[in-house]
Amino acid sequence: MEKVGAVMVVGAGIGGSQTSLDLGDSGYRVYLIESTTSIGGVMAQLDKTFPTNDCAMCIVSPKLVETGRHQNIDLSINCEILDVSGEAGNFTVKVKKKSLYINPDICTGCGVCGRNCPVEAIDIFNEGIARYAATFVKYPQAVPLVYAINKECCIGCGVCAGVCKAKAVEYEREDEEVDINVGSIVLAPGFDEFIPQQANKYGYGKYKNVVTSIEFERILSASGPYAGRVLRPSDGDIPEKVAFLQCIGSRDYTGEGQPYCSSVCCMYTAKEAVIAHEHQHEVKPTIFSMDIRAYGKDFDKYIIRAQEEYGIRYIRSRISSITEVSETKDLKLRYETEDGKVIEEDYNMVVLGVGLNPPDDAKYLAEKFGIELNEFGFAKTDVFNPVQTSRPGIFACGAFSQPKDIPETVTQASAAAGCVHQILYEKRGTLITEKTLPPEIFVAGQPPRIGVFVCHCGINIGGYVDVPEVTRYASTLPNVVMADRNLYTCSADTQGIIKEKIEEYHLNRVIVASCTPRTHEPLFQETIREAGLNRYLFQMANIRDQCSWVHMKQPEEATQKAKDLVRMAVNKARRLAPIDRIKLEVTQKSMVIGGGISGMVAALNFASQEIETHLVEKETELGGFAKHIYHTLEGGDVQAYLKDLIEQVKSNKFVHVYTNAEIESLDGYIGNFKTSVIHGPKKERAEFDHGAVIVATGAKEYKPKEFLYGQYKNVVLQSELEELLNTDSVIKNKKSVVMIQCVGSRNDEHPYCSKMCCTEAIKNALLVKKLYPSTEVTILFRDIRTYGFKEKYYRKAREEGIIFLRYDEDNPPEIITEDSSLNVKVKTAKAGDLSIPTDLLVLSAGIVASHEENEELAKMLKVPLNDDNFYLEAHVKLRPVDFATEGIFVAGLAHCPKTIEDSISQANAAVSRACTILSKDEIEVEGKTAVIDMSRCIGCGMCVENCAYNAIELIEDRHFGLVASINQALCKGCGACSGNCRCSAIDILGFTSEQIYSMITARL
Amino acid sequence: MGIETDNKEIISSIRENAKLLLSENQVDVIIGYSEGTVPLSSTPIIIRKEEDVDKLIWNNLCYINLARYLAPLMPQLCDSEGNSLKIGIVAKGCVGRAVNLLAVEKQIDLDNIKMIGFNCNGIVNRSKIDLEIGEKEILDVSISGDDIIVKGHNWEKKFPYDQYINELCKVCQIKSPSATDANCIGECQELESIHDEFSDIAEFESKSADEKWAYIKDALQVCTLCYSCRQACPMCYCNLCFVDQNMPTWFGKTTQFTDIFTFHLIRAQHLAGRCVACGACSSVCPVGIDLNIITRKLEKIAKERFDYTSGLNAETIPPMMDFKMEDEEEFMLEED
Amino acid sequence: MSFEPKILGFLCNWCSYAGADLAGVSRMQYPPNIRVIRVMCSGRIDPKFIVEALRVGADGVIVLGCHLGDCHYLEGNYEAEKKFDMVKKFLKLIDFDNRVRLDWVSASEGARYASMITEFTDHIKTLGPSPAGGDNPDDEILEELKAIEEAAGSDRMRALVGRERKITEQENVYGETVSLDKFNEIFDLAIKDEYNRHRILGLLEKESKSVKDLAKELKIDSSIVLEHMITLKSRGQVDFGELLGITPTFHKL
Amino acid sequence: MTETVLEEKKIDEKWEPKIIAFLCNWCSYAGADLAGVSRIQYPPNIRIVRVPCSGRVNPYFIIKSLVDGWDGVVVSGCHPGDCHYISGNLVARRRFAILKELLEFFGIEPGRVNFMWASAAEGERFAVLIRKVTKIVKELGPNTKFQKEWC
Repeated sequence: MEKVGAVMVVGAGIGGSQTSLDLGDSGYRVYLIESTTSIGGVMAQLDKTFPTNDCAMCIVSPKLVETGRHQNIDLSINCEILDVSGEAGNFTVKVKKKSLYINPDICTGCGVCGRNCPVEAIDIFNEGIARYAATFVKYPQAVPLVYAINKECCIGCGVCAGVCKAKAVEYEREDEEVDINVGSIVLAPGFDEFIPQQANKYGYGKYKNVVTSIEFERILSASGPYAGRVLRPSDGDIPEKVAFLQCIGSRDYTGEGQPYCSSVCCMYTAKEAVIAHEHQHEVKPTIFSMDIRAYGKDFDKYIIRAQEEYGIRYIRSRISSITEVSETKDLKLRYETEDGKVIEEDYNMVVLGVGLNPPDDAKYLAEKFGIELNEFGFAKTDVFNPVQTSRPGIFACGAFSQPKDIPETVTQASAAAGCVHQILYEKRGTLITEKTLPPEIFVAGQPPRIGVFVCHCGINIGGYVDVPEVTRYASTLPNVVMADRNLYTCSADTQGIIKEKIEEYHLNRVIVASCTPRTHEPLFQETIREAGLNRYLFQMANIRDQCSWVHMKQPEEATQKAKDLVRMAVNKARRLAPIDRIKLEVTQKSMVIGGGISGMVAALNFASQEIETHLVEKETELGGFAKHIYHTLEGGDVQAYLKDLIEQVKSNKFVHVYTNAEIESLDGYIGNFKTSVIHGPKKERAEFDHGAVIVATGAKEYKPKEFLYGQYKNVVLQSELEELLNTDSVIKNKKSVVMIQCVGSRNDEHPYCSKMCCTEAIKNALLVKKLYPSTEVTILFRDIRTYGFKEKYYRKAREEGIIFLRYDEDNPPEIITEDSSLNVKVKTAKAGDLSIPTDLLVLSAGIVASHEENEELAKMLKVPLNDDNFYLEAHVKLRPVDFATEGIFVAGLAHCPKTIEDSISQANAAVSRACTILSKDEIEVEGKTAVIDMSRCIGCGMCVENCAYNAIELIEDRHFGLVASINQALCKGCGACSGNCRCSAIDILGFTSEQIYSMITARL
Repeated sequence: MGIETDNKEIISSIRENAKLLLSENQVDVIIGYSEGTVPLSSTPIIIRKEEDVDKLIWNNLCYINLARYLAPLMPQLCDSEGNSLKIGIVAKGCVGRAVNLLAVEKQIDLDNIKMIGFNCNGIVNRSKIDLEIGEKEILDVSISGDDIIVKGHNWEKKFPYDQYINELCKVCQIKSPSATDANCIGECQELESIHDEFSDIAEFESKSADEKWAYIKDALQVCTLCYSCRQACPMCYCNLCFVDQNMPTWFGKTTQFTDIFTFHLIRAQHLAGRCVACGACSSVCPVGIDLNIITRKLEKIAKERFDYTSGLNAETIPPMMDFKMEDEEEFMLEED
Repeated sequence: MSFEPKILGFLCNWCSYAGADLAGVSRMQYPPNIRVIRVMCSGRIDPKFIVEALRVGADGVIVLGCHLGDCHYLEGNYEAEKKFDMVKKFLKLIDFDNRVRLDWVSASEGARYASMITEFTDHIKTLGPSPAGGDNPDDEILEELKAIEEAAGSDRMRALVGRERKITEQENVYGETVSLDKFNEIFDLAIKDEYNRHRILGLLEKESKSVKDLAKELKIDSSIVLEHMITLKSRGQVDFGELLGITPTFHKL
Repeated sequence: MTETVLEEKKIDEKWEPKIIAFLCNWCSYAGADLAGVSRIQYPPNIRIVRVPCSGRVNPYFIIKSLVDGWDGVVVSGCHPGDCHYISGNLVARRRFAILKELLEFFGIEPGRVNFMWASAAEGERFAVLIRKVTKIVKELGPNTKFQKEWC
């Protein structure tokens, strides 16, 4: 079967978009199939995201816009999968593209139809709080920005066709069925949140002021129905007392909800409480939770800040019942505190922290794609490769395999792309079409000949701004040789007109006065490039979103403003100059630092794509942190997996292994790194160059100073206990084993959770009970953080009779020693003060960063560390494996404490991100970067400090002495350096000082 | 103990240290002050040989900040063998600060600099004396006890030192250079930070906007944009100042008030967190404009907003080259 | 002095006006309370005319057109029927619908015209004066009528009633006929919503109010009022005003 | 300059200030677009200049705008932490803080130059803040302090 160099991605949430971008950038044709009418998934509905409180829309829409217009990504919306056949390397998928009843190629998303449609339907995006027309767009910043008709609600009255000037409404548009031939499939359909059924005990659906957390997210959102004001649905008042209930539909054994833990509710409830308080200080949130599962990077700090800075009250109990106070519509909550008191309290509003279910069409998708589902209805995945489904060639990422948060979803999205490379790497670049463009006309030296195209945009501009007057005015401006107006400048036929006018008038600058450049600039830049003009000889004047639409009631002022904006655009256009994108050749080899599981998985992934990899390990043999781990909680045999990995790495001809190696020097930049390493017992030097670096240096287990560790034989760590259990049976005659959690984690020194100690403790406890059922096992914990499907084992542990006792942070257990036996004195929340005799004390020690090594390597790579000395990634949510400096990636424990399967995903993800560079022999770098005028630069070093991307360094120049020099490959063109430069020595192409100066002085 | 005796002690300690440096040829040249060629001034001097050491003097008219001569040209000079020149510099407190800041801004290499530190006892406010003398020609200026004696053709006037000392020197807390003894001999200190209430400009800051504008307009009205303040400032070492730039020409150089005002405003913006409060700009101003309140304001901004005092050492990154997530942003517009 | 109702009559030029003339020519007597406005066709009657008549004090309004099928313009009276039904539904909300009537009189039915006018005048007489009429009309009723007038005249209602016949009797743009009850389900909901929304806009005309005040005055559930406020806000007709304690107010734009 | 800028502009209600706005492309410019998409009305006095990041705005732009005759300047960037370029807005914030204090120290009306943060989803907030800036500058009246006496 001939392999196909294309990939189908099912579901265009943040996971699907990231996979498509990675694959699109690596030379595959991508068919992105979305079931709704816009990409963005649940993340687009969120107001802010934890743990950084970034506004979700700000950080996701640039990625969605990029996915929408990526040259190699074929996006089809409103689709349904009909049938799948074939096998890994060559699948054929029959897809039904349901009609939108509007032609997406013509529709400009202006929204006139939506505003005139007489029918009102329930706005699913706003979770039913608001209503919108039957002709709708999913949300204002939807990608692609096209309208669709919701057939069930539409009564077919024909008003929208009447008002649509672009004639985009086509009622007779049929559904289309198409067969797509791809080499691999990635499933990213996301999840559906748990909705409490009728007559549920929370009163959801009956009491107006009981809402689900996703509804509350829309209430919080600045672009939501209440414009960001926190109001309660019953009477629009600000709810002063808001109760957040955890584990609704999760950790639920009554059969109504799901038995597993949905992993993210603890965090998003805390975030919603924080943001609600931030929006309205009157709001006083209280969160009813069992365990607080803040296990991710910087999650614990977020919870502590929520409590201390925002005054969020946490009550550890599960609500028994909610009743509504009829006249005030408040809600009376009955709950039992830990020490047994029953309390009733009135709240103005209740938010249900609903869990995550598999997507409603999970069974349908599983049957069509022939993949197995696990006992909870999620996609069944391989223990040691969490993106590999049961069918080879088909991968799953995001919440479809297990409830997870956005950083993990994005990591798995890249990991899935990483796995696709392993199958289809030979077919890279076979199905993508390089556009053939005419040679650029040489415009330097010509006087500016500017063409202005003013747009009516149907009635959106023409209705409020006197477009003919603006066009007439534009033609009077100096250097403007042609001014023209059209109904829809962005329509396909007008692109042709623009090209004709460029030839006819020998234009060397083009201005379009219409809508926002954020979405339309690339479209026009492509058009003028196809007419032979350099892309950057183009400027837009935003006279719709920032003029006609916002000054509807003041037509004269709007027209005058439009004229001013056109004049400013013409002034800037006069000073536009062609910019060419810099091409950099790429050494298609890679380097992996650290030989633990992450390092080895990454190296093997590269090797399977015949990319030469240099694996540098500081110790004498490979293995890293996992050397003394035997099994995963889910039963995976780690030692066997590790041995197999080490053999593969050693035997693979594409992997050069350097053990007890030390990096002597590592310099260069993306695509062109040069490293020299001193390795081996004889300290030989090895030098090699490579295009990308993956940091997988891992971390160390915390060596406790407390709890008498090291002074008593029977005080051991979990890792040591696991070794004892799996090697000999010295603990046969132990009567009572006591485990203490959070040793060295979640304290002032290490204010974070090490994520894997609860899992290790329960694994070992179950093993002890299996081997020696008579031994009594007690676990003293602060929070049991067995997130996701690991909850199953926590329940099994309790069934096996393992005792769990909670203690507070401020009074930890104390160890009293009388001769050889130990006594653990602890003040438990539920059972008061206890003193437990034990003959084996096990400490669940956390993970700490290897401080010095990280610091040294970080300086060499010029990448940042966070305050816990783990590596700081470029963006916690959307670039979890990249560094701000291009070409360098991170994986495994070096990034933050995580479990083995997370590390494996992150390793594959890092490989996929690196392949977006290594898959090309030369990469094109953003043209609008900074440029230095060496004669003006005095070498004060201010810009070097201000640059977040380490793109500037001071060099000794023969003529000008110590001056700054810009590395075009790393510069993003943000201008932070030029803003502070006293001598105006730095300028930003595309936004030069002269251009901005001319826009300022355009004031009349 | 009057000013006169202080000056003598300082002169002797400077000469002694200078002789020591030259004799052990730790340095190739020494920059210092010498007698002024015209009354009420002093002249910078560069000496190479031990015997010229006696030309070095210190009196309360040494207002020039000698660090001005370190950048931008000095680093390029080199001795006969071609390695860069080892420079000694007579350093009062503010000169020491300027040297540290120039080092942070990579204009000079501290290893080639050797400061001769001493406890500065302040400089005289020249323009105040000039104003009071008025048209009469000054023939000689000398200091006796705690008074400044100014003599002319058959007239003489005594000015008590404590009333005519420069305001900046009155509130100055860094009398001697803050540097390690690796590059400073004589009176040196190692300061971590200083505490300053800035009460002297509090009165001006409490004025209303119009009063402040009126004061500034009146003060700067006489400025002829001769740029001597820029030439005297150790921190203004750019080889193309913003007023001289074209493509685009940001600001005009006519003597309209708006051009005068924008020059002083932008220069103040550039000196925030960098000005070392040496007062040279006010001392050299031919038309006697008092820029000291602006200097004090710049120091206040650096201290209160960024907890930074310029020139205490050559390591801490100045405020404009750094940022913190929790910087104050009380000035940001918020919805009410 | 017994109550003499003021009745407004809209008569279509070709049939009912001719019928009325015939009654005159045949000297048939009927009470003098009706004042007639001649229009070219009963279809000409805009829903706003009827409500405005009531608002300015008419005690009763009668619209007369040709019998179905006789219309000089073929379908004018069919359209009139639909528009009238809409007005009736609107007025039913404030139980004012018994003061209006639509009927058909052909050019030859002078007697029918006279008896109909007499019967209608007696009917209005029994109803008594319109609370919106007389020298001190009830303000609340005036507010309600004004809201109905604007709601009935809004683009949305015109779009629905204007196309009702086409999509429920012939076929809609997809070639399917929409069942009457599906259409009415949307139509009746639209009527209730638009009425309430315009009532809200009316109340906000004077001063900005909170959702709870509006709910009290309109006697509908505050959560429904809140939903209306969101729709009005997305149409750009209202916006958040200032905050009184924990209750935000809205003001008209 | 066609007409001399000197003729005295009395502050009557007919006078409308001209305000230049430097908006960062990723957050504030997107917020302004969202205000447009949601049809939120605000006064037409501002003229928007798009810059890649608030970090790009040099004090020269701001002072040159005032000297050139604009009556008010507003610079808007991403909220700290949201910056597309990680720390562009944080670097700019210090520069703006210094400029703001100096302007106040020299007696320039504080309302002439304003700085704000507005994210891509805050169309509403953007409009509210622009209304506030326009009101402030209108109350200040024409910008006379920076006016050239002759060209």
